[in-house]
Amino acid sequence: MPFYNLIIRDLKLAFFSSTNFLFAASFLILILILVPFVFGTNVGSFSILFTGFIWISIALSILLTLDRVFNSDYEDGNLDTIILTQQSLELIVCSKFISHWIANCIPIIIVIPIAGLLFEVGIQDILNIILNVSLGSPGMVFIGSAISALTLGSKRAGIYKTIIIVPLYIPFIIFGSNQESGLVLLGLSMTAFVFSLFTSIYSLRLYAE
Amino acid sequence: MHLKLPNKIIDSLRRMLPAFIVATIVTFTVGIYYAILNSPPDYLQGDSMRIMYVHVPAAWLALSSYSFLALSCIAWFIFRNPIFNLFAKSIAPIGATFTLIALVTGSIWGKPTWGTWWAWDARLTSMLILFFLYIAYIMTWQTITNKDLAAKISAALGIIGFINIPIIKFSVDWWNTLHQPATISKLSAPSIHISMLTPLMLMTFAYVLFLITLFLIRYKIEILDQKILRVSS
Amino acid sequence: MSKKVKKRLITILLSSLVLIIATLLITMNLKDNIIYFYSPTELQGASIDKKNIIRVGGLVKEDSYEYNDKTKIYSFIITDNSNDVDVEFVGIMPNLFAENKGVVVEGLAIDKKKITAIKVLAKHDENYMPPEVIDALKKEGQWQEK
Amino acid sequence: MSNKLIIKNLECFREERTIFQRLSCEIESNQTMLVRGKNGSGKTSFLRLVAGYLKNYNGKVLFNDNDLQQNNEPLTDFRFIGQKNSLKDNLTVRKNIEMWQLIYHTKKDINKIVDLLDIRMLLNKDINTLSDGQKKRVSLSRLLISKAKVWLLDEPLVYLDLNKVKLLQDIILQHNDAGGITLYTSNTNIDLNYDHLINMDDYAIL
Repeated sequence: MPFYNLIIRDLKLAFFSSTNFLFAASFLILILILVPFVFGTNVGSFSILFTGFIWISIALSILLTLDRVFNSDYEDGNLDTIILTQQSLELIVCSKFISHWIANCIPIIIVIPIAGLLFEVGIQDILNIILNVSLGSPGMVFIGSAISALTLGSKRAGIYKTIIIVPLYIPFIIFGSNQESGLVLLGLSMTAFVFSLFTSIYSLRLYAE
Repeated sequence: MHLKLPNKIIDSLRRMLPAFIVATIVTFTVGIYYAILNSPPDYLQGDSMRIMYVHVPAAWLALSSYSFLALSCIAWFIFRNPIFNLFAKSIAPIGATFTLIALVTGSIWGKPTWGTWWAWDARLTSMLILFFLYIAYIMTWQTITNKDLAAKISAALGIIGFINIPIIKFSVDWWNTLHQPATISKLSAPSIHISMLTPLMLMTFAYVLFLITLFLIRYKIEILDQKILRVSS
Repeated sequence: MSKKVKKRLITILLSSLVLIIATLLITMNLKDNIIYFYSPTELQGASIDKKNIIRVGGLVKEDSYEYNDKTKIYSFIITDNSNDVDVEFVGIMPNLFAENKGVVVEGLAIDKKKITAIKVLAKHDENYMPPEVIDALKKEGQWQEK
Repeated sequence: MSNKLIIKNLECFREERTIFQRLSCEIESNQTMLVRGKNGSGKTSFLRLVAGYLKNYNGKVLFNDNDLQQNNEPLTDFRFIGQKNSLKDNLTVRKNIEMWQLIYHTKKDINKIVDLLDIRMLLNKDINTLSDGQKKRVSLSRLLISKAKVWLLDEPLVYLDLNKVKLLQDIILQHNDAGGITLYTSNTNIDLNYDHLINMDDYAIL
């Protein structure tokens, strides 16, 4: 299936690039290692902070690698090649969403239990966090990808992306730090999916011109 | 489609630009005289309440500017006439400035009154979102290279952001917020004394004149910008 | 042509279906995240996590404000006229803090009737009056303290 | 296998500006068309329009009697090689070709391709160590990775020296012999053999 091939291609590219799977995971670990030095080791409320750090590292890891979703392929011309081999832009956009999520969020999700145990977070809490992250992070990937599709080819896109994307991430982070709102996150992700899909398709069509 | 009415209004207003500039300066002078020198302090807050004379009109006009921006965007979607984009583009930076004034003065007032510079309650947060909406609108035009796409995206952004306006207005009634409910909209109870209402109204009037003046200047610039673009392309 | 229309129709139907389900999921499971503070009565009904910071707001009950010189603890009662919450606080009180006036405290709940505050914020009301007018109104008995 | 590309009374717009108009032509299997013209006359726009990227046009593009605006399925048989070389700088030539194989969904043996374009000794080099001419040849290898009916080449001769131009000539002849169609733009003095010539200056609106 060409669809899976596109995903595999993106994952390979992600793996070969300097900001690969290890980058995403190391992000979380790095933050968590620095925390005790910042707040001191006797903080009893680490488990509260823990959830927050996970969401922040997810947001950062998505934001910092956004260029890989559409921009790099647009710059070097591969996007033209891909668009011509596939009949529908929907499939291209979906494959981009999926591969970006796998490359940036799965590593963090894998690291969560290990990091959680190091910080003495209860197993029930860890499972809850993993559930929330799995339901919420796709939505964040969708939004980030859609906004970067909008700004293809622009040299000033950096600040713009942050200023648009970060406010849109706030609902995810608010509900993400609340333990029992997995379903709200799922709803948010679904909404984000529909809007991001249409925005991405529309802007790819225009920028292909 | 030719829209004569907006053009006509704008043209006659532009001819009156010098008058607007003079009127703005005069009303501001009178307004500030009343606000600072010729009005009583509050029985509770003392003199720090005078910040209200700057804060409240700025917040009102920040909201009305956004409504104007959103209505222009809607009009653009209906008529597809670029003049509405020029309206929205002209008002956006002004609205952003008023929002910033409201946020900063509110923060300065909040410290002595509430005991904090900032609180993440619904009113303050939604006002901050308004500021971001303005910035996002401005940056959309600057960042998106495809002008056709930029027009559509910014118009969509302007319209979607319109939801925020009633949220700001009624946040103090719908939810528990640290920010107090509106002072002026209540006609029944004696919320504000006439000696304080007069400078507030004067300042509001001055702000409105200021807004119109700025808008006319900005609109002129946008038109020139368009001409330059047309010549250079 | 008909193939295109068909495809478009399916896309619109599918996406609106997804949006409807999403809205349902969000609204059905939305908890009071937008509320800045609880009133004492709302606090009785809320589920509180003792590890998380909460905010409670209301009026400072008359004659409840005390300061202990030795322990440097301020204590007062927040009321909404049907339920009360005890507050203890160490720190700097805002200038406009007063009995019978609005207040919002931020802190950890010990139980549903008692809070250790980390921060006390004075909540201002929407009235603006010169002092003389207040005196006059009070004389005439028209001014009601809430 | 015989193919036919018919272009009828084409009028092309970009951002509300007309680029060219009244362009009609026909091209069949085993034929090559050269698109000439000054800079900015719309050569690239024309190729991109045929490739289906530009959708804002009047007139018709028919491939084997299929209107491409109505039905874009035949477009998967088109290959467009633009001026951007579609190369990932930090990867080797071999890895780049493997990435394209994934995009084109083939597992064809690359040995033959490599020899045809004379890039065998480059296979394990990183792209950012190559010269522009070498990059161009690697970029052209996309034509051979999977079979296509129509080739749309935007300035394929830039950076190529004479004997490499001959290589490309042979490759195009092979493609045309198998029933293929080739359209290419060029602004240089060297030309490949061609059967049809379009001068964009006759249609462009400047």
